[in-house]
Amino acid sequence: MSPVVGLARRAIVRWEALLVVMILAAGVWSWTLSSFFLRRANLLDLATPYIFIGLVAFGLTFVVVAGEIDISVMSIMAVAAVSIAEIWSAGVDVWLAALAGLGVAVVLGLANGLLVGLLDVPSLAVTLGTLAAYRGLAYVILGGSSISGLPTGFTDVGGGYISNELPDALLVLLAFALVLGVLLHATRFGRYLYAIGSTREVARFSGIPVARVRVTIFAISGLMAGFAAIVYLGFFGSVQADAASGSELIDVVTAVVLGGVDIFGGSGSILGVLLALILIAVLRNGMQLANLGGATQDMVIGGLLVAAILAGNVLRGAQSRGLPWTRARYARKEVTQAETPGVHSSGT
Amino acid sequence: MKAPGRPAVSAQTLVSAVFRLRELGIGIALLLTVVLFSVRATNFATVSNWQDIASDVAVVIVVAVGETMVVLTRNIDLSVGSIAGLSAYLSAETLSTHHGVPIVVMALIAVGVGLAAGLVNGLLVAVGRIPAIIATLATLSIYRGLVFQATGGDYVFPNELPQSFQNLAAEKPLGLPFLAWVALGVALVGGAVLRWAPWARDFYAIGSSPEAARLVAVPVVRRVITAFAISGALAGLGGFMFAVRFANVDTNTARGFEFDVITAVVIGGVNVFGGSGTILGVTLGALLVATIDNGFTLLKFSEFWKIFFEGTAIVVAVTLDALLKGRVQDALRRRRRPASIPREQEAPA
Amino acid sequence: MSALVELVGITKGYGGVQALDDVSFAIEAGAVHALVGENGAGKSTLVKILTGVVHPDDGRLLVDGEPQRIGSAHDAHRLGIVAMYQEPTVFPDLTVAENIFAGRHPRGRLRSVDWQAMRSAVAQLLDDLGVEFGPATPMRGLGVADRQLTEIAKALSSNARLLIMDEPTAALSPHEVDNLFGTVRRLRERGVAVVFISHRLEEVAALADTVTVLRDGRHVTTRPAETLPQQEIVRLMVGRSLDALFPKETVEIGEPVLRAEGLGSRGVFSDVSFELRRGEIVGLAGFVGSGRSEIARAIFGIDRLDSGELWIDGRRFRPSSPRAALRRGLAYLPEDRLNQGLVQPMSVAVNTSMAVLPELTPAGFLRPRRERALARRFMEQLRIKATSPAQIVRSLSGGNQQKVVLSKWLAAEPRILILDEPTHGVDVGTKADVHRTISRLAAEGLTILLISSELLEIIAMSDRVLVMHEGRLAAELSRAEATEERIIEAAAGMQKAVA
Amino acid sequence: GNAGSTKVQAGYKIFLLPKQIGQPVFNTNNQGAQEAAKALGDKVTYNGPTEAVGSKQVPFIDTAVRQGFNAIIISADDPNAVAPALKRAMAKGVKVISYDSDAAPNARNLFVSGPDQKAVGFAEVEWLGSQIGYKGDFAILSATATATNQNAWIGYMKQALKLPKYKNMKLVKIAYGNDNDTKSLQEAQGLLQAYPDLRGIIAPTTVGIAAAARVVSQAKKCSAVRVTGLGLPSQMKSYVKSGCVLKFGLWNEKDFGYVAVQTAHALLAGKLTGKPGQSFVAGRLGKRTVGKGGVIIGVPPFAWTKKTIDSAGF
Ligand SMILES: Nc1ncnc2c1ncn2[C@@H]1O[C@H](COP(=O)(O)OP(=O)(O)OP(=O)(O)O)[C@@H](O)[C@H]1O
Ligand SMILES: Nc1ncnc2c1ncn2[C@@H]1O[C@H](COP(=O)(O)OP(=O)(O)OP(=O)(O)O)[C@@H](O)[C@H]1O
Ligand SMILES: [Mg+2]
Ligand SMILES: [Mg+2]
Repeated sequence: MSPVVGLARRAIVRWEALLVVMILAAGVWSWTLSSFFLRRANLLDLATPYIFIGLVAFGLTFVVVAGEIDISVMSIMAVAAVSIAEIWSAGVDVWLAALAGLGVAVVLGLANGLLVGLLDVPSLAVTLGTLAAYRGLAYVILGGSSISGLPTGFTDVGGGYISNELPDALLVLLAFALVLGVLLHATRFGRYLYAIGSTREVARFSGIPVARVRVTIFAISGLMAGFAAIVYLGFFGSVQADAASGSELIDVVTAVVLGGVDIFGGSGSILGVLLALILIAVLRNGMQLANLGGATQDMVIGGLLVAAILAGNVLRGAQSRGLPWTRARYARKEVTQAETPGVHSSGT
Repeated sequence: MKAPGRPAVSAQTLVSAVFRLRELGIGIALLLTVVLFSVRATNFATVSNWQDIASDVAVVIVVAVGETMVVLTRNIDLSVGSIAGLSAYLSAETLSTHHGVPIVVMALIAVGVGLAAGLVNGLLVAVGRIPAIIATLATLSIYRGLVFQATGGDYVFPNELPQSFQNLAAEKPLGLPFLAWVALGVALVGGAVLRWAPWARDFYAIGSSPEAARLVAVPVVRRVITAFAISGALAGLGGFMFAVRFANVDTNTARGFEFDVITAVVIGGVNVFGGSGTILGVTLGALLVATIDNGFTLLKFSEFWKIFFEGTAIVVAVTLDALLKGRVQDALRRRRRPASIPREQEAPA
Repeated sequence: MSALVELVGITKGYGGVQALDDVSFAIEAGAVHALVGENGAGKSTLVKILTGVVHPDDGRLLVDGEPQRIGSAHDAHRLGIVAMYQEPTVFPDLTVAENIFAGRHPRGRLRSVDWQAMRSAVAQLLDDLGVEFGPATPMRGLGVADRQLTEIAKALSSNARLLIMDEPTAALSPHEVDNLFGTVRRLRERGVAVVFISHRLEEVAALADTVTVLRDGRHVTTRPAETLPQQEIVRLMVGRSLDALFPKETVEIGEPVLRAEGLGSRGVFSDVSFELRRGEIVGLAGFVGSGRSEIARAIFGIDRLDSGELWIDGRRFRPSSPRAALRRGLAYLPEDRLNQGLVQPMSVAVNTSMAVLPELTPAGFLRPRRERALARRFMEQLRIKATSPAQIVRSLSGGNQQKVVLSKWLAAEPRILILDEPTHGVDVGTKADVHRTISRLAAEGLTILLISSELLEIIAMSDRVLVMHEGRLAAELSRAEATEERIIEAAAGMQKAVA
Repeated sequence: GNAGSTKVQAGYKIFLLPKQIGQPVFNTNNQGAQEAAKALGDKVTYNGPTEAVGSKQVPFIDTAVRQGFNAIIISADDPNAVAPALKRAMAKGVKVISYDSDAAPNARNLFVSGPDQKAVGFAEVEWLGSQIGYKGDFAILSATATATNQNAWIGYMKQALKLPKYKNMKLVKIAYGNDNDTKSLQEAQGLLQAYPDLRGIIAPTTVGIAAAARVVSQAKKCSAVRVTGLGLPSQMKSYVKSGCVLKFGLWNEKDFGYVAVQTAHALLAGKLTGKPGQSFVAGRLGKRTVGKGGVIIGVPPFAWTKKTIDSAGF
């Protein structure tokens, strides 16, 4: 195998590397579509509308890596946003209100977690229910009305700019990516998630506190939905009970799975999810600048998703183990981390 | 030679009883719901209301039967809503431009369109080895995009469709709405296939352990394609049923419908990791959700609390189901020996 | 007449590892052909090549003298080659009957599944094997041994011309092994070729007509079984002579460490009382399904106890979770390495450190270097054949995987160690290593409860033997009393009095 | 792009942003918009999200600004959610005109409104009242609980009910069909079941009225339960022809888009500044005047019956 081919293969083997290549390609394409694309203001700002999606996706990543799913996240985000706005409009300091909103989000996440972790109800079933129940809660709190006019200091988190072009929200996203990346990839807790997501039985037999961890991940997912609510409030400057009740959930799931997280658990990375988010943002932005129809945009993103993975599969050859989201991937990552493999002597 | 003290028949009957219990949890939840609403909600327990529920749930059941087959193989089809929208439009458009076309032909067109879309899904997943959730997330947008391309923002409105077609939804042979008959037929056939057709039994094997399936020479690729094709075809039929029900098709038809379908499948006890689940369970699941929806509508709650209670009711139902299943599994584990260890006399202390 | 199957120059490498190197030999119809070799010698790889799961890099396969390409499991089936694999590949959601007939259901009217025919065929098969469960039993929840038996039934039910059994007996007790051998002999009489892989050389002697020895992926010899005494096989396998069994050293038995009184779990076991002392190795024998593993699981806090009390060091111990048990110095090596022992897609290092992460990572942050050092230590100690601590356990041979599980629990440095089939699939040489390790640990004061279906192991290693029969302790035998006959008698419920 | 400062008289780039593309109503708006653009020599680009969610309009606003569009015409799905983005646009010199559904008033220059909301609300009550003898229970089938114009109309309907003329009419329920076929149909069915004495349904949304008409016609209750509200003539045609629906309203959606573009052009060309009382000529539709709060009534109300429905053309 020539070194070039070897290098190429290794790059493709890492899903994150493929995502980077795809982002670059998408960037070039966007640039040919519209000359506005490469303007600095555009480049810095193109991810801003998707920051809250990204924060929720980060939280969901923890859940999915551990082999569960939480589709109530957008409803939790709505309840948190609605609570913050409602508490603020009752005269409480907006930051205190935000704290309370985060608390609410964690509690809702915990409720999911307790049903899943302690009573062993399938997480998809639980969160299908709470998806509706929590949305109902948002309506109960705010009804059909809308709250806006939150103080600028607060809305800057999601909608403010540093020196008029660098969005605050982007920094928030990157900061969370860093912190959560460390939590997921470099701590004992993170290791537990991968173990549980790979084989829950083994994790339990190894003395890992499986129930506690499973409860915790839903709390984390709730918490991230809470932070997303703060960014959401900042970016849109207002909230209604139906906030993010459309295809936002699909956007979140897309970011997670396109980021290479195995939907069956046991593998995935925060970096992948971040890159997937950027890829989607670049594509959407480019196509919007070129005034491609909304439906066409959706189709292109879908088609690209399929084409990219197909291409990856072809390049990677016909072994199914090589798929990025199969569990082997977590493992492969470790192989590359390890020092030069020396064959160990067997007992001869 | 028999192992000493083997419990022969009793264990088997117990186990099969336990297997039947699989649908018990959701059945009980449904029963409780019905009783509760019958007591509390105006007009809940009337024939016409049940006819409404039956037509509400019909499309869900038809598409859920196909979805079940896909989920059994440890895959998922998120594109069913878009497939339904596409076939609804293409078939309705055909009928609106050629009034003479028999309605059966229109249904066949819808099924055909769905089948083609499902085949593409199946090929992407089985041959292209794209994880189903990604592949069908993509085709969800692609097929919906095709609806936009096909319609160009156009639509089919009732006045463009023949009267006979418009009346179809209101027909109730033997008191059961036309659409419910379709659903009943599909559910019965689907259930029988999953029980009796060797190739459909393979779905269970594939979902339970894809590697093991490959080792025993189950044609995994072909079966997965088949499951997606069926799901697509039934989603196509679902599209036809949408057209029948609303006599009105536009780009929004069946948007988000995959959500209702997957809800029914999950509540109906199909394991999302594949390998287990029945059409009976899915049908009960769909009925449960529709009943909860309908009952709370009739309860005259404030609109906002209604959404909350509907969701909560689902959580309660699935929790009940899970707790019951837990019990069953524990019983299974202890099934080996009766509570009192036999042959006491042979082992004196 | 040409051989049924002939391998010519079969070669297979995985990255740096040469799993098979130019292997040639022939398999004759109507004979039992034993395949032996150390862990990682390439036996399972050879099986996978014969069944089309793995494709050789080089070499040819002749079936009935004709060259054949076996590209998939399907091709193998067509040629009449059927295997039962070392790691049972079951469908946990299906019944035993469907597991056995998956992919080739008997057909009835309208080509539909003939459930009746299927059930009765399976009932017959299971009866021949003398197992305890019926066709309608769901697969999920069956123990390793029962899974293995199902796998055997599956292999037997096919009309194979070449039947390959990769360590079919590793989890079985003498009772099931006898039944299996009876069945295999009947097949041989019908002219079926059987390839039989086992690390229990006495079984090889009892059953095989021909023996092939592999070493480090190379073919060493293929000879009639009568010309190969066990010591010779061992010598050919490891390249030097070796005592097959490690003699346990005698150690001073100390004070009681764990006391169990009247343990019971409804419908599983009842009235189980025993005591374990410091430095003692206590064997727990019994037939498959007698409840040995269940007792261990209950003590370790995995299953709930319905009755009875436990004391550790005289202090009451209530098993609530594996974590709590670990904190009290208790560790349990489970019998099922596939589902309970190892996270297959993770590395040797990650698996080795799994149970000791809290100690390895006091601040909560992972310490990869420490994990690797730990893994490397055990790789040397147990002679684990892996390229590095970063190798994925799934790609290890069965026996080497077992050693990783062992490492994981030894790393936990427990005071009481429950070993459930610790040498499952481990080769003779390493088995002696494992026994030596266990013995040394006992001498250092570790208390060991040894569950094993291999009587020789129990007898050789135990200071005392407890025998289970249908969920009850049927006998307690001292080292002197513990003979094969007495253990089997007690396990079969024929013992008249409990010692 | 900053075009607000240079007073070119034609060739403006205008972005028309509907709540959702692929919707019959907005497509009709677009037809009128293109007609106006052609007449004025401007270029109107029509694009938007594929689903009606306020937050999904935001990226379209931001990119339109960066592409140098001179004006944005928007039907705001959520008036407040799009406000920050619209304000950003205005800060960059882009003119913002809301039409159909208003954005927050400080986030747009002008609002081209449909018929006066009060008039619409009152008219719908009158249409139903006249069909049921001003007596009996009725329900409203709305879109989403948060939809601004729906809620405004419903507010005025409630106001109208206080008039003595309507004292025997009772609003028993407001149901929300979320502008979704299935949900609207189920809600309409529920209304019939839960309120056996129901005499009428007002659905001020095209999806809702179509669903309600379908339900009553299938239940063969057309005369017992009267359906009215706001609907697309072509969609309602068969119910009107069969006599199931007698009367419902909708203004001329094509003209609506036409006026919106005319307004944007006038604003860009400096003929308008947005002060109340100013007026301009909106092409073939004649004079329009800026009212209080920068609101321009774009199109008059219109009620459709069996007699007029064939002339609708949309
Ligand atoms: N997928 C794989 N990737 C890398 N190495 C592999 C893979 N499969 C097997 N090997 C290596 O090939 C060698 C032979 O393995 P094999 O499973 O055939 O041994 P075995 O003789 O069956 O041993 P055991 O008695 O322990 O089961 C081992 O060193 C193993 O680590
Ligand atoms: N969770 C479970 N559900 C159903 N059956 C179970 C479960 N756990 C164990 N069993 C059954 O109970 C039997 C007795 O279990 P156990 O493994 O303790 O016996 P054993 O004496 O250790 O035999 P073995 O040699 O199989 O380990 C098992 O073989 C298995 O079939
Ligand atoms: Mg092996
Ligand atoms: Mg055991």
